[in-house]
Amino acid sequence: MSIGNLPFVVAALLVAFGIYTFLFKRNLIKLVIGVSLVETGVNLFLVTLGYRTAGVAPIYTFAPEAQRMVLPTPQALTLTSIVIGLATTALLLSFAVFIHRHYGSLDVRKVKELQG
Amino acid sequence: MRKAVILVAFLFVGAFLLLSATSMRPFGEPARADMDDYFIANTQVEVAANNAVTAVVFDYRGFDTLGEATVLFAAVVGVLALFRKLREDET
Amino acid sequence: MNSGMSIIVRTITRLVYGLALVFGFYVIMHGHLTPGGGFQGGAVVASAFALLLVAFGAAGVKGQLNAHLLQTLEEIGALAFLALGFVGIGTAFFYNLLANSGSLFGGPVVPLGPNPGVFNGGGMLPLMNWAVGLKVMTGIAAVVIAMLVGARKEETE
Amino acid sequence: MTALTNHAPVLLIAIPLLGAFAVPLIGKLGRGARDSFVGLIALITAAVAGLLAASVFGRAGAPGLYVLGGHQGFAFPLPSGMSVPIRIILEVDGMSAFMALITALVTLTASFFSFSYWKERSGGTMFYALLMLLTAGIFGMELTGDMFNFFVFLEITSIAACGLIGFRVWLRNSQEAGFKVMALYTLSGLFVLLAVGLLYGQYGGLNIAYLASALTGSTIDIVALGLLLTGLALKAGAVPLHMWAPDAYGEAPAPMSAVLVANSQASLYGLFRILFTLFGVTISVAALGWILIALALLTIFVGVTMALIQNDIKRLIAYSAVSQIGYMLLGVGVGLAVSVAKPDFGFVAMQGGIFHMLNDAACIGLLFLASGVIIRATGTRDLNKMGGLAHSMKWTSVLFIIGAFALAGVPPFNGFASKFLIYEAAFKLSPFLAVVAVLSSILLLAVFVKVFQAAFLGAKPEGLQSEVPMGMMVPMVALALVVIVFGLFPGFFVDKIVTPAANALWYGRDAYMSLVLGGG
Repeated sequence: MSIGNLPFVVAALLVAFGIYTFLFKRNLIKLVIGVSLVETGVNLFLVTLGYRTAGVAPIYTFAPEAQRMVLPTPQALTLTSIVIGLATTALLLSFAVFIHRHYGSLDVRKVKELQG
Repeated sequence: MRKAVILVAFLFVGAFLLLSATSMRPFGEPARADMDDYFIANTQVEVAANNAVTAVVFDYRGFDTLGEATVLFAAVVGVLALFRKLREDET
Repeated sequence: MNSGMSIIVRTITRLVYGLALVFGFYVIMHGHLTPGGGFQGGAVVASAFALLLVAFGAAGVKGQLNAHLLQTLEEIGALAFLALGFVGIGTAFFYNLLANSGSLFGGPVVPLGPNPGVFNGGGMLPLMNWAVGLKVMTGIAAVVIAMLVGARKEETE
Repeated sequence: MTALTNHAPVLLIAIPLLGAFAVPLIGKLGRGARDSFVGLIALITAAVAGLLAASVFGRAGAPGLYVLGGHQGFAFPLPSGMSVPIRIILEVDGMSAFMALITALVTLTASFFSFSYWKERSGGTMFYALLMLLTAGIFGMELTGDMFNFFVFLEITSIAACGLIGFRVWLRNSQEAGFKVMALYTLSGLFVLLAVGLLYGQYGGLNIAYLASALTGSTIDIVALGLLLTGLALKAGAVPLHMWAPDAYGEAPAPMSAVLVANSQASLYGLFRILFTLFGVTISVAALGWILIALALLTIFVGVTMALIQNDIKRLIAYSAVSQIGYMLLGVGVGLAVSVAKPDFGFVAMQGGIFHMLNDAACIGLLFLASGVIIRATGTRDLNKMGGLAHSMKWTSVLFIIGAFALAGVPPFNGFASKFLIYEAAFKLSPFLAVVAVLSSILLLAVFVKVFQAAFLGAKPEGLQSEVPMGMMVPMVALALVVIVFGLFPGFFVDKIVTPAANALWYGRDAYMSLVLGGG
C-alpha cells in the first residue's frame, strides 16, 4: 500500500501550524513554541527525504544481509538542525526570562516599547 | 487591517508549502541518490566505520559538524553571558 | 525556599542517574559502530545532569555541578574538536588522517558488508565523538544550570 | 606562503573560531592577556583575508576551491566516476574575496574599538567570544560553496548576533530587541533550511555548483527560490521585512552595530549568490530583477523617511543603515533585470551596488562608532538633550561629519563614488529609479544636518569629559581614512577589486560551475 506524499504533507502542516502560532499568539512562550513547531516540521521534512521503501538504517553492525539502506545524509542534516534548534530555543527562553524580569509580563502587547 | 494582512500572508505561505509538499517526488523513492549511495558504499573502505551516519557527520560533512558545535558553543556563551554577574553600576 | 522535589523523585533519580550516565557514555564510545554518537550521547549525559538538578534543586547539587567548571570543560571540548580538524591540514582541513593508518583507531581492516564491528576503527571518528560528547554534555548542563539559577532568582525577587 | 594561500579560505573561518573557543580560557589570565589575544586574532584574521583577497584578485577574480577533508588534497572536488561533489567545498571567487575584505575591515576596527569601549563593563570575555563567533560565521557565509553549510553559518551569525544584541541585560529594550531579532532570525534560517531540504530532495546534492547545473525550473525550484528570497531578505533587512533591523542596530553595543551591518551584507551576498549563481539562467531573472528593484525603492524610501522622524541617535543611524541596503539592492537589481541582454550599463549598476557594500560598511561603521562615543560622553541617546559637543569633542565631530557626508553621497567621499554609478545605470533603465535614489540621498543629508545641528552645535554644556581615549579614536580614524581614500581614488579600487567581484556574479556562473564539475 502506498501512502503517497502524506509524510511531506504532514511536515508542511506542522510548519504551517508553527507559523500560525508565531503570527497569532500573544504570549512570548507561545511564540517560542511556534518557532519550535516550525523547527520540528522542518526536521521531520528533512528526515522523511531520506527514506527508501523497506530500507534499513545505514549501519553495517549486525545489519540484515542484502537490504536497501536509507540515505545517511538527511539524518546527518537533521542532527545538525536539531542541535541548532536547541541552541535557538535556549537563547529565546533566556530572553523571555529577562523580559519577564524587566516588564513583569510575557504579553506581547505590553512588551512593545520599540516601535517606529 | 494589520491582522488581515498577516492572515493573507499566512494563507499564502501555507498554500505555498502544501503546493510544494504535493509536487515533491514520491515518498520513499529518492530521485537521485548518487551522493548517498557513495556514502553507503564507501564508508567502510574510506572511513573504516560501520555507521554511515556518523561517517557523514564527522568525516564527509565534518565541517558542518564543526559549525554545529559552534552554534551550541555560541548559545552556551550567549545564555551564560545573559545570566552573568553584573557590576554594580550596571543596573 | 524549598528547592528540589519529593522523596519518590529523589529515589528514582538516584537509581536512574548512574544508568543514564553509563548509557550516555556507551552511546558516545560506540558512535562509529551503533546508532548514536557524540551529540546523542552527550545529550543523554546532560539529561542525567538535568534530572539531578530538577530532583535536588540548584542548591542541592551546588558542590557537584559548577557552571564555571562546566564551561571550561566545554571550551576544552570545542578546542579539541577544532584541533582534530587541524590534524589533517597537511592534506586538507578535516582530513581523516587516522583511518586505515594501522595506528590507533586505524586498526585492522574492517570487513566489508554486515559485520559485528571493529572497535579499533574509524580513524578520527571516535576521538571526535569524545570531543563533541564532552562539549555537548557540559554545554547543555551549563545552560540548564544558568537558566535554573536565573529563573529561581526571578521567583524569589 | 603558497601553502598559507592555499589554506587561506579555511583558515579565515578556523582562526576566529580558535579565538572564540580559547578566549574564555585566556580570559582567566586577566584583562591584558585577553585583549592582546583578541587583538592578535583579529590582526591575523585580517592578514589572512588580505592574503586571500590578494591571491584571488591576483588571478582576476577566477574562482578557487577548497575541498574539506579531501583524501587527495584540497583541490579535487569529485571522486572518480562521480558527478556529485561528496564533501563540503569552499569556493572563493572575486565576490567572496571582496566580501571577506569588508568583513575583515569592520571586525578589525570593531574589536579594537571595543577594547576601550567595553573596558569598564562586565562579561568582556564572553563579549569577545561572541564577537569572534560572529566573525567566523560571516566569513563562513561568504566563502562556502555548499547550501547546507551556508545555513549552518547563517545560524552561527544569528545566535552570536542575538547574544550581542541582548548583552546589556540591564537595558530592558535590549532584551525585547534580542527576543524579537532571535525569533525572526530563526524563522529566516528555517526558511532557508526548508529550501535546502526541497532542493536536496529533488536533486540529491547540496553543493551550489552541482545544484546550479541540476536545476530545471520546476515548481519545487520556484518554491525553494521563494523561500530563499524571503529568508535572506528578512535576514538582510529589506523593507517589508525590516522590522527587526532598527531594533538590532539600535540596541546592540555601538561597535557591534557595525558588525551587524556586515552580517546583513553577508545575507545580501547570499541572496546575490543564489540569484546569479544558483538560479542564474534557469528562471526568468528579469522579473526577479524588477522585484529586487521594487524592494530596493521601498527600502530606500522607508529607511530615509523613518530616519527623518527619529530622536534617538542610534535608531536614526540604524534606519539610515536600512536605507543603504536599498541602494545595494537597487544596483544589483538593475543588473539582474538586464542580465540576459547584458548591456554595459547593467555592469555599471552591478559595480555600483557591490562597491556600495564596502563604502556603506565603512561609513555606517564610522557613524556607529562615533555614536557610541557620543552616547558615552553625554549619557543620553536623545538628540534633543544633546548639544554643544563640537566644543569639547572636535575630532569626533569631524569624523561624524565625514561619515554622514559619505553616507549621504556628498562628492569627495566614497559614498558618492558608488552612488553615482548606481544613479547613472538606474537612469538608463528608468529615470524614475534614479530620481527616487537621488532625492532620498538628499533627504538623508537633511537628516544628518539635523543631527549635527542638534548634537554638535549650540551652547557648551557643563561637565562633559573632553576628548575620547586613543583606543576609540584610532579605529574611527582608520575607518575615516578608508572613507576618504576610497572617495579620492574610486577608479583604482573599482578596477582592482570591484570589477572582479561584479564579474564573478555577472559572467562567472559557468566558471564557478565548471571548476567543481569539470568540463564546461
